[in-house]
Amino acid sequence: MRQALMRGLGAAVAAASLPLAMAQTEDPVAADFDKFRAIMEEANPAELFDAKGEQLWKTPGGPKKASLEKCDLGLGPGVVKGAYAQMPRYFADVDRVMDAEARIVHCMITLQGFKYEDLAKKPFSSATATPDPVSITTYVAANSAGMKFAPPQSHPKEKAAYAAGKEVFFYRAGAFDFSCASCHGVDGQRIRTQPLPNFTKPEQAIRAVQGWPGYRMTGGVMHTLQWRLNDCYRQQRFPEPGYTSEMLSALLTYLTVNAQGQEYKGPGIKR
Amino acid sequence: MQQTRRSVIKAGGALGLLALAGTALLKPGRAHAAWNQSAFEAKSAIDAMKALGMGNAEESKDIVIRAPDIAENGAVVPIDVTSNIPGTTSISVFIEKNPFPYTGTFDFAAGSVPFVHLRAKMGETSPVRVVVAAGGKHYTTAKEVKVTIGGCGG
Amino acid sequence: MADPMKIRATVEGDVTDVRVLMAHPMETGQRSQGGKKVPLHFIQNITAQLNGKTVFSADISQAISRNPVFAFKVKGAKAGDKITVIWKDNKGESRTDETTVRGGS
Amino acid sequence: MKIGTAVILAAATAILAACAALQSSPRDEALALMQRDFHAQGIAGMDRLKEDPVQAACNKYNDNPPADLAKKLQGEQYAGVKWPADGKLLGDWKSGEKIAQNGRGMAWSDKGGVGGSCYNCHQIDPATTAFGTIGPSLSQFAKLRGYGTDIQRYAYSKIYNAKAYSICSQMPRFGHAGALTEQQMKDITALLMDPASPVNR
Repeated sequence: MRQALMRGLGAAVAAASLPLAMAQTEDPVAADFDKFRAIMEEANPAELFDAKGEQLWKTPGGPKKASLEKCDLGLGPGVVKGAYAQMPRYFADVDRVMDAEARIVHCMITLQGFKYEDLAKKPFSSATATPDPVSITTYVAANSAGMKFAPPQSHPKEKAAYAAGKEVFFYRAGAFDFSCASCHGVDGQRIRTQPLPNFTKPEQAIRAVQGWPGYRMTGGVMHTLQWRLNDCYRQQRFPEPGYTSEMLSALLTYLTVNAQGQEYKGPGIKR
Repeated sequence: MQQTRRSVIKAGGALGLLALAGTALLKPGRAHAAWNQSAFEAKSAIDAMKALGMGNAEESKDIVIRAPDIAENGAVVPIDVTSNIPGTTSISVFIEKNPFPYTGTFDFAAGSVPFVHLRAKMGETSPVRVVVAAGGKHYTTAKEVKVTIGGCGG
Repeated sequence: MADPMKIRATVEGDVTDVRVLMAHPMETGQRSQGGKKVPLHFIQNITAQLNGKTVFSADISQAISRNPVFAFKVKGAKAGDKITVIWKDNKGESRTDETTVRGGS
Repeated sequence: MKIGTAVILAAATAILAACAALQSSPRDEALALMQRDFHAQGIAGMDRLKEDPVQAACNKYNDNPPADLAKKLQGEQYAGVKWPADGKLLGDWKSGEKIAQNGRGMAWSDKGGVGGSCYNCHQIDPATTAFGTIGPSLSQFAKLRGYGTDIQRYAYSKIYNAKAYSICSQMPRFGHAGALTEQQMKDITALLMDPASPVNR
């Protein structure tokens, strides 16, 4: 029964290339997943990391014993509200485009005296430890909940980042000849049981950035988009991308600009 | 302290239960006795229910379990339980196929709403059994939750 | 020391909806890390009080998910009342946090 | 995808016109960023970023290279298929099912090739319900196409190198890339071709 439905769904999607949202309501299993995920988001453990991140933002720390309250996330020093939804953006002080976590790490280095090498050594959450930039990014992201994604595209470097990010997205290489588009460039496909949104289409591109940072049920850990892209490249059979690198900021610029104008719901729950 | 406590738990038996009973006395207003080690260590739901004195629970349609038919991820399965049985004092949850099925008992003050939302780990597809205590009697129902591997292996 | 809980208590009419998030690893004793079994470490008892009087309590096992979430309903609370939640784990650690009941939207 | 790239090319041309030769193309910029910002990890070396002739053609022409180029490259890819020395193409379908289900291999977290990831994209044994839809369903594979040696050779060589048949196929080249051993490819071929395999029942 379920199989027949799924096969029917596959055929329908292939034939008409329906938008994913519509395809999902036709799949009772996916609809059930969505329903219970919504229930779980009403009390999301991500809030614990948001609270921790707020404390880390406001409390003096690092070798320089400074807080991050002078950190400029693009809307002026210390302005957190709405900043996440308006990144990646160009920052004149570093003359490059930065995504939220890249900027937070930059502030931890310049304001608090941390070393990039130390922060990049183990940048992702494990069962036993959540790196500070992850909690801080969750806090910053939570302060854009309910706002529309509006990453600026006025500076030439912001436009260049979008264009380069698009090239990166479609670049096929590696042991399996994959690009990001191999999984995320076509409508209505699944990898195993997971629906694959088409990030090249505005109405689906939101799914690249929605729900991140996310509390991942697997392992019960908090992850940001930096982790998500890192793990994509692992599964793409590529070498490893540098943590908070300009290349990832460019890719995030491409993905976020594609989702422009759509509402960010704040930190989410992921599988 | 930690080491002592853990070895007490490992040792189990009368001494362990005594020690646990001791800590329970420190908690004001607990509706029932100490953390029931023999129930929590039981390998089957029925043994756990017996250890809790719920072995003779009768089937009831007045208990509502809301849980997914298929869990997206067995590590976090959301379960809502509502009891419509008057005078409900506690709700107990058993995940029958887990290595230790007894998952917990939730006690309610007199006159409160007998509802609880929890999230549990499920190792495999299993009935989720609920036992409600009301007016000195026990009532039960169950709902099956499927747990699949899913996802890509990469 | 354990991180603070997040507690939300919202009153609508006579019923207060309480949601609690707890930061705890809830180790089952079955997981391995670096070739070694991580020892059993989980919350065993939860108590919730309304203005100091116990209204909800629970005994739980290691089968409750990591970073536990519970929701329950309390009767007779008004906006401004105090909800306190206490957890204790099998290593003897505990944590107490409180919040103020807020009016519904 | 094609229209998007046309736009990008147009934009790139416009930028070039505006800024003379000072501005590099988005592709050059992307390549420079990737070269600088990726690093080798485990078995995944920086050599993986370098396009081979097939990847280069697919990247350059957005997965739709001119017919003569596609034909030439496909011929080269087919010529590179290494056939089993013993002439046997069918292994054990039961082992093939396990390999097909295993989605690991060739990532920096792996030690080398492991599984075939087949179910990530294809329906195969109808009893295995967790399957992807990126590739076509392969259930009834031989029942529909026949059990003869020609179809066996097609199945084996398609697994070995999908680009021998469709130059910009999204399917990895498992034999060519060293992701599966000869025996593993025989076992998967058996999963598709063996009359006793659940695929053909």
